[in-house]
Amino acid sequence: RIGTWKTPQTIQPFFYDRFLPDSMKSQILSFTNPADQKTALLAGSLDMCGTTLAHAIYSASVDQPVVVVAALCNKCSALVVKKDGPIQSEKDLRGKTIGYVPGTMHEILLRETLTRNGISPARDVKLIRVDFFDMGTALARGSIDAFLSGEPFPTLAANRGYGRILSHPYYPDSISTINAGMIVRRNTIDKQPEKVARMVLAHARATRYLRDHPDEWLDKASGFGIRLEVLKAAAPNMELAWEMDAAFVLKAKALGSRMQALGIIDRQPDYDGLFDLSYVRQAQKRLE
Amino acid sequence: MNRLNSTSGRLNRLLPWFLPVVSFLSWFAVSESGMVPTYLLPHPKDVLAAASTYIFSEAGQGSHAGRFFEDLTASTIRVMSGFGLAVVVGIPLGIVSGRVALVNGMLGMTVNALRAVPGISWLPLAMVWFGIGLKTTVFLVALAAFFPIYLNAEAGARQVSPILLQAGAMMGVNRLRGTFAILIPAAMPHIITGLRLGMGISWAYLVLGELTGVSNGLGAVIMDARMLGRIDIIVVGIILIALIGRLCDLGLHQLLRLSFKSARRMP
Amino acid sequence: MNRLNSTSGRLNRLLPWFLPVVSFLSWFAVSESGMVPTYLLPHPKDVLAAASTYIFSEAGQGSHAGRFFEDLTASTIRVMSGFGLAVVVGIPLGIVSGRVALVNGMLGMTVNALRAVPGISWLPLAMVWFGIGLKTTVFLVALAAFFPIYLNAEAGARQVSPILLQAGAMMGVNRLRGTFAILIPAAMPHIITGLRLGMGISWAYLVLGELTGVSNGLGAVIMDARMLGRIDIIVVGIILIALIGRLCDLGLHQLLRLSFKSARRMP
Amino acid sequence: MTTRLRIVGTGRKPEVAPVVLEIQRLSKRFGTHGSGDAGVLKEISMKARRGEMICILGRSGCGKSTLLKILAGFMPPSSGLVRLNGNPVSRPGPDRCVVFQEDALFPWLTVRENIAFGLKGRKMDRGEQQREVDRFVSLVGLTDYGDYLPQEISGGMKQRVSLARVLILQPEVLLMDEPFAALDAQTREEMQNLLLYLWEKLSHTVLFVTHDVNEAVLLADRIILFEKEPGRIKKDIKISLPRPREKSTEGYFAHCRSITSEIR
Amino acid sequence: MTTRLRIVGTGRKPEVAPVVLEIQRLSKRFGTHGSGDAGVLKEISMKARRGEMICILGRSGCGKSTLLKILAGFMPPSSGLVRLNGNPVSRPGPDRCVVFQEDALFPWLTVRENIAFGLKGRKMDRGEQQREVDRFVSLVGLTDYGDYLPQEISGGMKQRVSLARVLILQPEVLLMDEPFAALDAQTREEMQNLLLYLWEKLSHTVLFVTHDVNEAVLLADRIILFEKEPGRIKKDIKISLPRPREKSTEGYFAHCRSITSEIR
Ligand SMILES: Nc1ncnc2c1ncn2[C@@H]1O[C@H](COP(=O)(O)OP(=O)(O)OP(=O)(O)O)[C@@H](O)[C@H]1O
Ligand SMILES: Nc1ncnc2c1ncn2[C@@H]1O[C@H](COP(=O)(O)OP(=O)(O)OP(=O)(O)O)[C@@H](O)[C@H]1O
Ligand SMILES: [Mg+2]
Ligand SMILES: [Mg+2]
Repeated sequence: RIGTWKTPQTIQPFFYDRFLPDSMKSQILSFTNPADQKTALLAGSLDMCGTTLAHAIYSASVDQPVVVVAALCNKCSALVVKKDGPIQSEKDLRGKTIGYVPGTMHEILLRETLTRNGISPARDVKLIRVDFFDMGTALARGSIDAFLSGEPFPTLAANRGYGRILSHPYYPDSISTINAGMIVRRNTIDKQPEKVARMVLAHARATRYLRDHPDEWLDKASGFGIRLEVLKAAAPNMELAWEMDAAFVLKAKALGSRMQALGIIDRQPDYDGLFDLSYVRQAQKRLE
Repeated sequence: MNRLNSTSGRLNRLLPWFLPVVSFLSWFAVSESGMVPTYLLPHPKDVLAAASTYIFSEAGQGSHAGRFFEDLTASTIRVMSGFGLAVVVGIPLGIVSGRVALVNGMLGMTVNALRAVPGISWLPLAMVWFGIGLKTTVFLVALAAFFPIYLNAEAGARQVSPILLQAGAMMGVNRLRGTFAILIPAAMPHIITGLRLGMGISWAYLVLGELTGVSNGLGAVIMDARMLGRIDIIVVGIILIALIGRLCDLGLHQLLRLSFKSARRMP
Repeated sequence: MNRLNSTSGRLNRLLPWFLPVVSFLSWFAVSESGMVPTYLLPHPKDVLAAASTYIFSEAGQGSHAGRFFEDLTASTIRVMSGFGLAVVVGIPLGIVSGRVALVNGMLGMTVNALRAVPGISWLPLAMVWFGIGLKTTVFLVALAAFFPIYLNAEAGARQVSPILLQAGAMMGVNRLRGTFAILIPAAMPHIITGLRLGMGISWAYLVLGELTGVSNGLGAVIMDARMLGRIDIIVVGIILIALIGRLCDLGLHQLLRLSFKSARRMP
Repeated sequence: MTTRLRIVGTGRKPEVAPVVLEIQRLSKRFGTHGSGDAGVLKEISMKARRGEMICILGRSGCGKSTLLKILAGFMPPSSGLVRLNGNPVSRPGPDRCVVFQEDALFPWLTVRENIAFGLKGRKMDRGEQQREVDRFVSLVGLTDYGDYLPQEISGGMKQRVSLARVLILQPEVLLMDEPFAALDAQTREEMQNLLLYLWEKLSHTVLFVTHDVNEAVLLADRIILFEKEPGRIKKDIKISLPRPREKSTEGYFAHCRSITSEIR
Repeated sequence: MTTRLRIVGTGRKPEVAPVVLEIQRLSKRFGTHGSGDAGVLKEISMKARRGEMICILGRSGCGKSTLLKILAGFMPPSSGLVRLNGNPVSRPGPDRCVVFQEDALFPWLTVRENIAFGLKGRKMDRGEQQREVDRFVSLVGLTDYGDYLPQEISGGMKQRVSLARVLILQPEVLLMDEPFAALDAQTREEMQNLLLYLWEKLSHTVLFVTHDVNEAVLLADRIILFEKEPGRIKKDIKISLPRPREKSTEGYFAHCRSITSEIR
């Protein structure tokens, strides 16, 4: 039993069945929120699920026994402004009203962007909390001037004609493009390491397959209800992933330190415990 | 101050459609005028198209195509289970609370406090208690429906004229029969109100129950549509759930009128 | 079948605390026993710590520190506005519907259909109509509270014994006074139930109202905590809203008893 | 608490007083339960002159209460017309007050508040209202019970409250449906005296339903006997005994006997 | 629909019948409204023997209904004790049935269903129940009204339904609170005869509250006069007229007159 979002960038679990040994069958459950998935995972209702790295770091910082065993996707964030609005660069955000969802990757990226452009998130802009799903409406109606959120909302806003993607807030020297990963319970690793290995392997294979067959990927994703043209436009900003390496962990550490600075976490988690790269390495060997 | 006679049955038959038709026409007019862009308020014909795809198309032809009947079945089962649970627990507890000060003293404060707690707060706890899936969904739906059913049953039982209970007691009616033959019929107007409110809120809370861990159902469709910003599907959902809700309301009312003389014979 | 006499006032005072205390103790016991890991069900002392941080710490010392009173004020204003709006619209409409078949014919079907529509479906439309901010919040809260208030007022007005209205009419009471001096007092038990349900659901829907466009408030805190999976904060939210809900319920009841003889003098 | 009123025999009103209430070929049929074509009331016609006291006698279920309700304007007749001072009656009004057979007190108001209810809308200062209420509370012998709620007083007391809250309004037409049925002999006599006293003073028109022939003969200018199935007027008997009437006179007994034999 | 029953004068029950109902120093005070130390009932003591018919007369508000409610077990006395066949009474039961002064019919049941209500729990096959109900519906003269709801029948009819639903249960003790107050003379006489007929047959003990002295003298073995404030027994009068009683005999008149003067 695997949990994930019904979004194009987190689609791999829907293909696991093709890549799992016959003895295993996957059942995919969809969620809208990483916390729900993690709770279900910890409560034993799921064997593996997706999560944002921010949420994984938060969970680990409060000693919850989750382990990231693979990456899920990278990139996927975008800063969107009103199409015909005056904002031409990040610097123009000063004094504007920006929508965000507290406690998410996107909040951290937004703050990073603002700070790098010399805008104080606390004083120079007005941040208001808007649910992901309401950002488009709020922007279209003029309630906010900009928002930073995940695909497909930015592309959707652009496609519908009221929004314009201003930039992608990736900074290679810090958080960069990391976004989400797959987690399992620690005791699953302890008790059923082969099962985890097989799931990671299936994940890796599914990811590779979808990378090689973007049409099939987007086709399946459009089955979630997003029009294909939007997906095609968004595809360059969505990177399916499975590999993790030391650089990945470093970026995660950068993310963790930003989170601590914001007061989202009180202390740094044990990154070595949180990220278990061994399954990715095993899978890499198998796939060569 | 008397209810008007239904002399003009024709008018009475049309009257209920007045508001829906007016709203639809103004919606249509606004959409046609182009005052509001369609991504904010979809055009009726788009909504109709989305609805017909959702309901009538072959499954698999698009995101939501043809899923309606499957969703409807799944959701109906969940709502009915939750509502049924709420009825089975809420009515007896409410009636006992209304008549026995001891029980009311014990339950009253707690129930009236929990009423105010947002349904969504229970979700993480429900997932821990029940896992994901049907049980959590049913729990959330039942919890929401419980409060109006309980509170109305309690108020109804409390209002019952003591002389009716006395009349029953002197005719040798025992507690059990007294409850079914006197207390419940006499509290029926309140109980009906509670059940109708509970039924409505069961459907309304379905979204919450299908937020997590289930892949079909009308609530899940609405949440998917919300996630994807498909306002047209959301409007389809509003209209469908309103229709279904109204049908359930009518059905419930008819069922009660069939089953209870007191529901039939009291205003 | 009679209500028990409150001979032992002491017992009656303690009774309401029985369930909360038992739940707390079993929660404590379960947590202490370590049967359920704290990340699924936080330990009472962690929740207490989170609560005290949220309520008493200096603002700015942590994500939620010291925000309570500001949140409480903001949320209370929103809930009261929404609830007030629902009362102002729901009670007159309900009473008129209960007495005038024409109005009931016109409103009944629509209202009873819309009751079933999930609150969250209105969010996109409300944002279009009202923008984000106070107005949308108040609209969602009012919408949720409207249904129980309306439906109970309607049922109450419908049940009023015609002989009381006739007695009023023959004493030369005009419609306006008849409404206030007879109809409302006679429908009071139903109206009170509706108001109490409405008040509870106003708080419960606050979460929805504060999902988007406002940055403070108890509902916002709960949604933040949910986003982060901070179950301890969610439990704090549950307990705080339960307490506040209970206080509002008591306050409402007292206010009604102070303002209406019929609320004071009928069971 | 006893209230004894002496009835001062004022001169009788002239026979030619104008017609106040006119009932023209009034019939009433209820929709439910095919009670046959007969209906409940059939072609009732009668007139009541200003200041007349009319008693209605008839068997249980013959439609007396129904007639009073139609006169009061609570329900429309199936056919026929009711005129008050020449104008058709369609709605209830304070010119025609009813003492109901059922309990129709407001359960959330005390005895005093129930009695004061109808005065509230009138132009009358508070002090005067209070005095008026006090007077009627004491006239019906409930001074000690002013603050009781209806559910805390006895059946007879309730009927006295119903009476007081209507008498205080001094309506032009009084419609009374067995108002004294639940009273003991002594209280009943006091209430009869109270009614007669106020009637002499205010000379309103009274339609009084009763089952007690003695009471009818004591009170009435005319006694109307109702027949059952369908309800209609069987006999209209003039009682021309002088007032104040004594229960021990031969004329009184003669009337009682003849009417009793009439309704057998 | 008229029901005329001939009363067959069976031999009178012996005076030494066992005591069924015993009231010992019973007092009742209501908490609310400091009605003084007097209370509503004060130190009532009396006995009723098996098959006795006792009428209670007393002024409005003297506590007659309150006494009946305590006997029925609807409310506890403030002090004192009620014994039925030697056992203290604390709860209502079908051995003591009440005909209420107020309307206490179930509004959601038809006349027939109301009358059948008490039989439902009994071991009796459906056909027999139906026949029993039919019999009592016709005894109270409501054959044509079996399917009416309480709000569709007249006040007098309601009281007859109340009577029938209790008589059908043939209780050991019958507590009747002004059961015939809303009936016309003829129906009232029929009901009195019905009551006497069933009483002769079943010889239950009857406590009968009435305001009508004639009725009391016609029915009672003993008449108990109540005093007011506080409610207590003023006089206990034995009526030893032979049965069946005729209203025209001298003995009957003498009793009526003496009691009437007693309660003045
Ligand atoms: N709402 C109703 N529906 C059907 N029938 C009704 C309704 N109200 C009254 N009736 C019928 O009308 C008839 C007359 O009733 P009404 O109350 O006028 O009698 P009444 O003369 O006042 O009798 P009583 O002396 O017993 O009070 C009865 O047969 C009754 O069944
Ligand atoms: N619930 C109550 N609270 C306070 N006082 C009460 C209550 N019930 C009855 N009383 C008082 O008890 C007294 C006796 O009432 P009860 O009904 O027994 O009189 P009654 O003899 O039946 O009179 P009636 O002939 O008018 O029916 C009255 O003064 C009444 O006010
Ligand atoms: Mg009548
Ligand atoms: Mg009484």
